[in-house]
Amino acid sequence: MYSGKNLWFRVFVRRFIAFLKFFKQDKFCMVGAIIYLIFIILYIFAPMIAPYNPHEMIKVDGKLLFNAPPSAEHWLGTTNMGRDIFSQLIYGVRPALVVGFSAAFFVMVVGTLVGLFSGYFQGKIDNFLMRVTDIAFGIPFEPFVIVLVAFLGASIWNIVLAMALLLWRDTARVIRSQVLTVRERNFVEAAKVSGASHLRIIFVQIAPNILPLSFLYGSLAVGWAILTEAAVSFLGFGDPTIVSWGYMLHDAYVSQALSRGAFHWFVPPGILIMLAVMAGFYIGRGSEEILYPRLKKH
Amino acid sequence: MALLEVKNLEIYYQTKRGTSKAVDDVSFELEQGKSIGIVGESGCGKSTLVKGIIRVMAKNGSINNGEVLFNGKDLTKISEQEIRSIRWKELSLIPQAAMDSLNPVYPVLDAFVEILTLKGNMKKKQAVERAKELFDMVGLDQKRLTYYPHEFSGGMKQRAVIALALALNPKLIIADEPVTALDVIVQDQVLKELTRLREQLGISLILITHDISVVAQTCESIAVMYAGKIVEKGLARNVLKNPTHPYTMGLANAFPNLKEPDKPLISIEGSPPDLVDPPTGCRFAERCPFKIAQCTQEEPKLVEVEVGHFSACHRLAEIDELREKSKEVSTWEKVMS
Amino acid sequence: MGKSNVIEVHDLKMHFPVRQNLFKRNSGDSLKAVDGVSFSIPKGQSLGIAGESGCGKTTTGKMLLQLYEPTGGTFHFNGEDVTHIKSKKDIKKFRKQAQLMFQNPFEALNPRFTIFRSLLEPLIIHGIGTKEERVTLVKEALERVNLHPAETYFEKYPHQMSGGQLQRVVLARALIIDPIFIVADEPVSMLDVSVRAGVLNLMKEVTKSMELTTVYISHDLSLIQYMCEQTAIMYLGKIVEIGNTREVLANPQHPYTQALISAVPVPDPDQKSEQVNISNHVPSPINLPPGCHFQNRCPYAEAICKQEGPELKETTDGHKVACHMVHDKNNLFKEKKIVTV
Amino acid sequence: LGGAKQETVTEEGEDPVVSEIDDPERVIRTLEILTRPQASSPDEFETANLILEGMQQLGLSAELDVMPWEQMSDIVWYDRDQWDITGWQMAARPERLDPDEFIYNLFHSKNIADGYNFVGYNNPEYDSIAEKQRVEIDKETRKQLVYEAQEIIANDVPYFFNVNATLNYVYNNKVFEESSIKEMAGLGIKNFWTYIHATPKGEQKDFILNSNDNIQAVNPLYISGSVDSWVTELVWDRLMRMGEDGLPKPWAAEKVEWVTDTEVKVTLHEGMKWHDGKPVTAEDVQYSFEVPLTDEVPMYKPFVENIEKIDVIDDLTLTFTLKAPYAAFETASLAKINLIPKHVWEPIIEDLKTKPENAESYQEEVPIGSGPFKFSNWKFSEELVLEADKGHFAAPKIDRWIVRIVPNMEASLGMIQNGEINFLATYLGDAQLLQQKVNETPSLTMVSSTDLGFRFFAPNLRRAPFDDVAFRRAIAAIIDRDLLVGAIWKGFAEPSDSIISSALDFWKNPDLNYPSGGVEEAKKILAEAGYEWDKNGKLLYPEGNTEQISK
Amino acid sequence: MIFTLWVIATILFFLFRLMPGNPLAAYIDPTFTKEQQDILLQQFGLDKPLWQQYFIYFGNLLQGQLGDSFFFKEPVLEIIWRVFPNTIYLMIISLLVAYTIGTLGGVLLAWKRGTKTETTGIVLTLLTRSAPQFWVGMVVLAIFSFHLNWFPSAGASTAGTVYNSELEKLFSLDFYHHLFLPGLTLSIYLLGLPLLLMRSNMMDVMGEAYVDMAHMRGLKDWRIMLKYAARNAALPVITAMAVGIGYAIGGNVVIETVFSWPGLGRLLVNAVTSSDYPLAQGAFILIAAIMVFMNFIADILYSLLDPRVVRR
Ligand SMILES: Nc1ncnc2c1ncn2[C@@H]1O[C@H](COP(=O)(O)OP(=O)(O)OP(=O)(O)O)[C@@H](O)[C@H]1O
Ligand SMILES: Nc1ncnc2c1ncn2[C@@H]1O[C@H](COP(=O)(O)OP(=O)(O)OP(=O)(O)O)[C@@H](O)[C@H]1O
Ligand SMILES: NC(=[NH2+])NCCC[C@H](N)C(=O)O
Ligand SMILES: [Mg+2]
Ligand SMILES: [Mg+2]
Repeated sequence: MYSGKNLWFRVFVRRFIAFLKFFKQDKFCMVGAIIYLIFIILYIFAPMIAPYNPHEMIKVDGKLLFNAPPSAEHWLGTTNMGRDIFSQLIYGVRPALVVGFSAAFFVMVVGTLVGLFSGYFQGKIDNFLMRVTDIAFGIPFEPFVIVLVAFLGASIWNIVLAMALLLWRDTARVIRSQVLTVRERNFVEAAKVSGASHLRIIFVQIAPNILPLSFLYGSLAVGWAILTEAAVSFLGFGDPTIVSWGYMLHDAYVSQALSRGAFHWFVPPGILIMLAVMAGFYIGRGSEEILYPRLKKH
Repeated sequence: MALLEVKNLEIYYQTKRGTSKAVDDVSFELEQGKSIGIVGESGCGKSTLVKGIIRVMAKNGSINNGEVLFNGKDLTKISEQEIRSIRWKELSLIPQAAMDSLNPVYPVLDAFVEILTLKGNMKKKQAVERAKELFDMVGLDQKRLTYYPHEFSGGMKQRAVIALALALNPKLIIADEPVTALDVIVQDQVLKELTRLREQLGISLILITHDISVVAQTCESIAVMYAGKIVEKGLARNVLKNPTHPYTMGLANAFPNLKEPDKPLISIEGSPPDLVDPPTGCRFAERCPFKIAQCTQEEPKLVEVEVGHFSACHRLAEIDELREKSKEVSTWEKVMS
Repeated sequence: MGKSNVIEVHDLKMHFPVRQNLFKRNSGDSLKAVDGVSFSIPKGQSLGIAGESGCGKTTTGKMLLQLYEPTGGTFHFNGEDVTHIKSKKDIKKFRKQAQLMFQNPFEALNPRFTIFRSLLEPLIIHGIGTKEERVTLVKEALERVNLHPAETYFEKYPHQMSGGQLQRVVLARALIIDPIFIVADEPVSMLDVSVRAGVLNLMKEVTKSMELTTVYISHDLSLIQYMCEQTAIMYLGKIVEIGNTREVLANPQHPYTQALISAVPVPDPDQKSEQVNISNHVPSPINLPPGCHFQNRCPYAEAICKQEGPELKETTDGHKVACHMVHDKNNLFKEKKIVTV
Repeated sequence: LGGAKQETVTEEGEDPVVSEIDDPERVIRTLEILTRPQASSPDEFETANLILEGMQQLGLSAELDVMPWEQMSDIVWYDRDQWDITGWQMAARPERLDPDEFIYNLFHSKNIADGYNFVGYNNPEYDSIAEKQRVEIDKETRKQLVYEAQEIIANDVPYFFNVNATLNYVYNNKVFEESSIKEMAGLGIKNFWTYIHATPKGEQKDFILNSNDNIQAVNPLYISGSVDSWVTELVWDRLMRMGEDGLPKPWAAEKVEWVTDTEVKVTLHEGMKWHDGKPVTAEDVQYSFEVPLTDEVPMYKPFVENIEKIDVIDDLTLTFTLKAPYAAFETASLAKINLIPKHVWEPIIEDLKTKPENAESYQEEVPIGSGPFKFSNWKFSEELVLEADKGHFAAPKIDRWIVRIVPNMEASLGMIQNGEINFLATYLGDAQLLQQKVNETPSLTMVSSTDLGFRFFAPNLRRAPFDDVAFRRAIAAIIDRDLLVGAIWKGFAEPSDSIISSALDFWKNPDLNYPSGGVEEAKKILAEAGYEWDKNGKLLYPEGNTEQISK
Repeated sequence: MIFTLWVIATILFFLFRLMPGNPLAAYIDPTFTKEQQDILLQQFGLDKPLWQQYFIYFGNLLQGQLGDSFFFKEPVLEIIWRVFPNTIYLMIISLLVAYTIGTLGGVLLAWKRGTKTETTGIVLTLLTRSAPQFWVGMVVLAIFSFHLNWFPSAGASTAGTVYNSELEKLFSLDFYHHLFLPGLTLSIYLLGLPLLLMRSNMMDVMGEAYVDMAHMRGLKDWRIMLKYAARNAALPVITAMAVGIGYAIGGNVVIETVFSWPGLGRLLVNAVTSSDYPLAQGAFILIAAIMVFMNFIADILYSLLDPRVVRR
């Protein structure tokens, strides 16, 4: 009944089912996951869904079709330069997810590693890493992004870079405090007594226990990244060649969509940003209880 | 009339899996100035029972049925306001986690002043005096009143909480595992202190513990709980010397006794049943070496086996015989396989 | 140093540097968690360590498992000096021979691992067996601790099992790599009384059949009495009394041991214990004053107790006590009961 | 990022020219178009997009290089051979009412190395015309020269002209008399004369306008941002001022007489006082014109370099002797130099001589001038307040002149509507929208005037393919200036074909042969000049030419 | 704290000097003449090797010299100082408002746990956390200023107001009239953290033994809520305030631009856009100093309020 191979396979299947259950477990979480899922579908099928190229200035009878109100042809109307807003919105999901997920990935990886190491190795390594974290906490994030983007050029990758350089800090702190409690659990000692090396203990024993937490922080970072991109775009440091939601809002803003009452232009990107960010929060079980679980110092 | 009379009390918790009958048809009574120990395995409903008595269960818990007559008043029926005024004034509780039951950001004195001014109608000055008196009573240094809880050791905190419980001269103190986390020497002292004060002040006591030795040393009566029900109750001496329920017998076997070095320890294999979906019949049947067909079909009622000594077992008729058998290791080994 | 002693420690010490909280500077003070303990355990025998909370039982156990590096003294394991082993190879070799059982079975297993995975870990670490053999080994280990049929437990997670079962799994994990030495730190204190005996009996049986050397840590003297041949009573980092269990418990010499024993409740309403009335003020283990550590609580303390720490000396065969009074006054107070302070 | 990136847009109906040729050597490299981001200059950015589109239709590969203004000007000015095309604009300034500044500075070969001729236009014929018009005192003769210069430019196409925008300003007609708001040709109603004449109708006697830029400095010896110049203009008098008609007229000078071609006699107004109460003297005036010759006032040096000497005749009279005749002397010098009090500045300048800094970095605590407004209060990043000097010979009617710093354009628009400001002096947004809002608000009046400045894209003539007139003409042709006016400027602009704005009808040459005609015409021009297309439709250099610049 | 600042300043030094492009470009305004550039090079020691520059930089920093702004041609510190108070007012007042309301709101949500109110509350709060601030700012501006005309749309005072001192400004109604909208926007943004944190802390604390005990003592519910639960739950919120400062500063950058608030954040953005490196660097250092300082204060505050933290 239990041949070795069979067993390994079953372990894998169980893992996967557990993963799915994690999402089903909570309504908030489900909503978040569904939002992401929709976005991912939009990401993949954007060219098929969007009726126009987001950059195209649409001309009708040789005349630019600018500031068109919503219509059957242009669901959300056109921009002041005759671009199809709905298409921009659909394409905007791409940079959003790219920035969101890549930033989240780095934030998660760096934060988790720092947290794991400083939590596990007390003493010098911990002191050092925590000092580094303190320093990261002393650097104001938005100004840092702005300066970095100003130096390195307006590209979404530089926003990702800035996040990777700084925003691992809360993740690291939280993961560390979690590791501090996990490492006190007896099974860690058991692993040690069994002769497991430090790295094995960290990655095999402890990591699975804090992974949900870093996953959670990752999902929050997705939101931060999208918001940051939007804010940076708004301040005029955005990547002008990429139609992101932030860019759209910025475009709408400088084109005075607000004064013009062009809510079909000004509102949808904002809502999508909110949805994307909320989805992150929702996946984080819709609350910040895990976001800042006791910033208690250890 | 007894000071406290619990009649057919049922307390249910609503959980995701269904209704958990944590306390099911429990009755006992306690005379003024007497003490009763409630013992049982973890999760058998001891804490729920006493929380139910003063109606401070978790939000998902509710009293489903039964009466709690305290001084003739049914605590399950009176208004929230009324019971609030009874709490601590007439009936106080030392909770299971007494260690953590003081607000960590205020000095210990604050808890005394609060309760004494709010419920005892004292002026602040009087309250401080009374607090000092209480500290003396439980053998704590008065100076420590101004310390924060974390500056107390475990035993000291326990004493402080006992002092707090005595603050308004209650008629009844309920102590939920007051000594479990303490070292033996301290445990011994705290228990003796409690007994002394109780006798001195004529207070009744309900003591919850899973250690029958503690009951043996502290209480006159005992009630043995299993899976939400009382399976045996009576005077401690009677019950412990002459257990009439297989579960009580098992417990006695499982306890090491320093005075009997050669006594073998015997465990009761298995674990208590799920309270959401308890088995029909006797709840202990599954783990009982003496079970017969009837046990899994019919629920045994508490029967008085001698004066004031009740037991809920279908085989009470042959109980003496079973008691002898129960002392053998082999008896208990068969059960689970 | 008899060859047959698996454990031999001499004057073993563990001093922790004291941290000050807010500004995290070392003050130079140290916390003497274990301050010179010596004992030896012959192969297949067991030693019980008892004492009140914080007296250094766990710390001692951890040193015996190389989880702490002692700050003083020597530690011989199976005849080899392992006080300060450093090389990875030596440590691994040691780890294969010494194992641990914990107080809290709910924490002793990684909650994210199945039972199978937990038991597999030590095999992977020590590279024991092929994948197929490992399955068999795990199965055998589970059966050895009476978990039948083993397969039903393979894919369970710890939270799906009862404490008693978990503690058996923990034991199985300790045994799976065939150690010769086990430290059991309060292995049953979290378990319900009704199932404690099962675990204890199992341990007793297994250690006997495998000829394991064990250290059993507990503050419950009656359990130590049940489990161990030898008993050591610790107080504030020192062993105050050690010897054959029956002898120590039936005939305690040190005032602290006497107090301890008389405080243990018995499940018999007719045998009420006497009032133990020693002060319950345990001094802080940081910066202990010179002299006997028990001196401030001891009803018999005299001038000498404040100046000089008593040494652990033999009174009767194999029964050692660290008390000036016992030695100097020649059991002067032996018949007296401890009554007042 | 796939589809979200800029993609080549080929319009249906336009067949790309394709041939059999396959000669990678001759393929024109990817041309970079520098432009400011949409945020700071939506029109430039969108125009760049349109040009890009046109170039791509021509078979060129091109891309936008978006960067902030500072970075862009850095490249254009200091790496003069490192760029291909850049968006640019010439702003309206009073002194530009005279054509000299544009004609001479922008294209004279003397300015190629480090002057204003950043495109590198070099034409000896043009140079001589540009020099001649400078010294020609006779207006009609000079006009012909200016016409000729414009013709050359229209043919040689050193700039790709876009539009002369309209300058759109709005004021609150409930606060100010309509007749007191003065419009200047090429500058609109936001001008000195409006500030002087604006007459309050009621209680509100403050003239409150907005600026989106911060005020850098209030310093008569430093040419800084444009908002700053609004302030300096008001605090410091000048001998002459550009009048409402666009011609210089005496101001602090009561009379300006040309004694000879190179000698000018100036008589000051009587009774002028500095804001600290001291009288304004001829010596102060002399000092004001001499100080830029020291190294401490580098920016004003060019405006006085042509002065040989200044003689003080008496307290109110002085004569200027020029090194050579100079047609624009009144505009470029007399109407340019701020009159400063010698007693204030002499010690400061002496002190600065010992320091690395110069007068540009000196900020007076309370700036002292003699102008119609006195400095009152400056809340950094928020507002600057000037107070009318009621004793001035041209005392303003308003009490205070307040400029509010409002970087948020939408907010500026909101503020003029709800009365927080009563003069909208900076509005970078959509003029059509502004018009609409003004129409909805009875209290507002909008005045649009054609800008004397112009918008354009500048090619780098130092680099192939822009060294070729034909290529430049082709690119010029693809820029549909009418589309720009319609789509980007929403009608609030005029197509431009010259450095001289139609706002200056005296100087503007109306008959210029500037290329147009769209992509078709451009293809024709290129084909005629020998350009060809390869099998992929990529534009190739004419036979024998290859791409010299590798990226 | 000093150490952290030192490291941040060092990072900044290298960030501004080792970035791609001409390292000197960061310090020299290209419109200067050659000699002027040389003089400046010397003045900042940019002709010296990097390590010497580093010491000069720190020497200057310690004397409070952050160089002269390219744009304003004035000492950076002097410029920063003019807008610094405005930023602090906006930040502190918004923080106080957000943390007061957030804390109380958190108590309320915890109190209402399991009800619709709670779910709605959480969703609303998350909405405030997810909305881009500038977007919220613009909408708030459009509604309350352009449309309703209740509040002014820009600046920190009515045109032409003269304050003789900061204090006078702080006590003037006009100032708060102007502060209201930016403060509101920033507060909305900051509100989420303390609110949700407080809520979850409350839930934790309400499970603590001492809260149970308080119930057993028959104390009134509100008393238990405030004195037992809230008082303890609020402690981590204090620590979170340090994080809140970080958010606030981020918020300031954007909100000051939207509301034309004369503050440090806007100054920084302007400085960066106009390549005014000394000013950008100065503003950055000051902002970082605020953050580090506030972190420190939060630590101290925490240890003052929590008796369990040992003080010596
Ligand atoms: N709030 C609750 N919701 C649902 N079930 C609960 C709740 N509190 C307790 N229970 C369940 O009710 C049963 C009785 O719990 P209770 O705390 O009364 O046991 P106990 O006898 O006091 O145990 P212990 O000795 O561990 O204190 C247990 O099965 C427990 O899991
Ligand atoms: N890693 C450590 N660093 C500093 N002090 C420690 C450390 N581990 C234990 N101690 C201290 O050493 C002393 C002995 O602790 P130990 O855990 O050995 O006691 P114990 O006898 O096992 O107590 P318990 O019965 O409560 O388990 C205690 O005062 C404890 O606070
Ligand atoms: N204001 C923001 N948008 N901040 C986003 C960053 C959030 C991050 N937790 C921090 O360090 O502050
Ligand atoms: Mg309980
Ligand atoms: Mg221990």
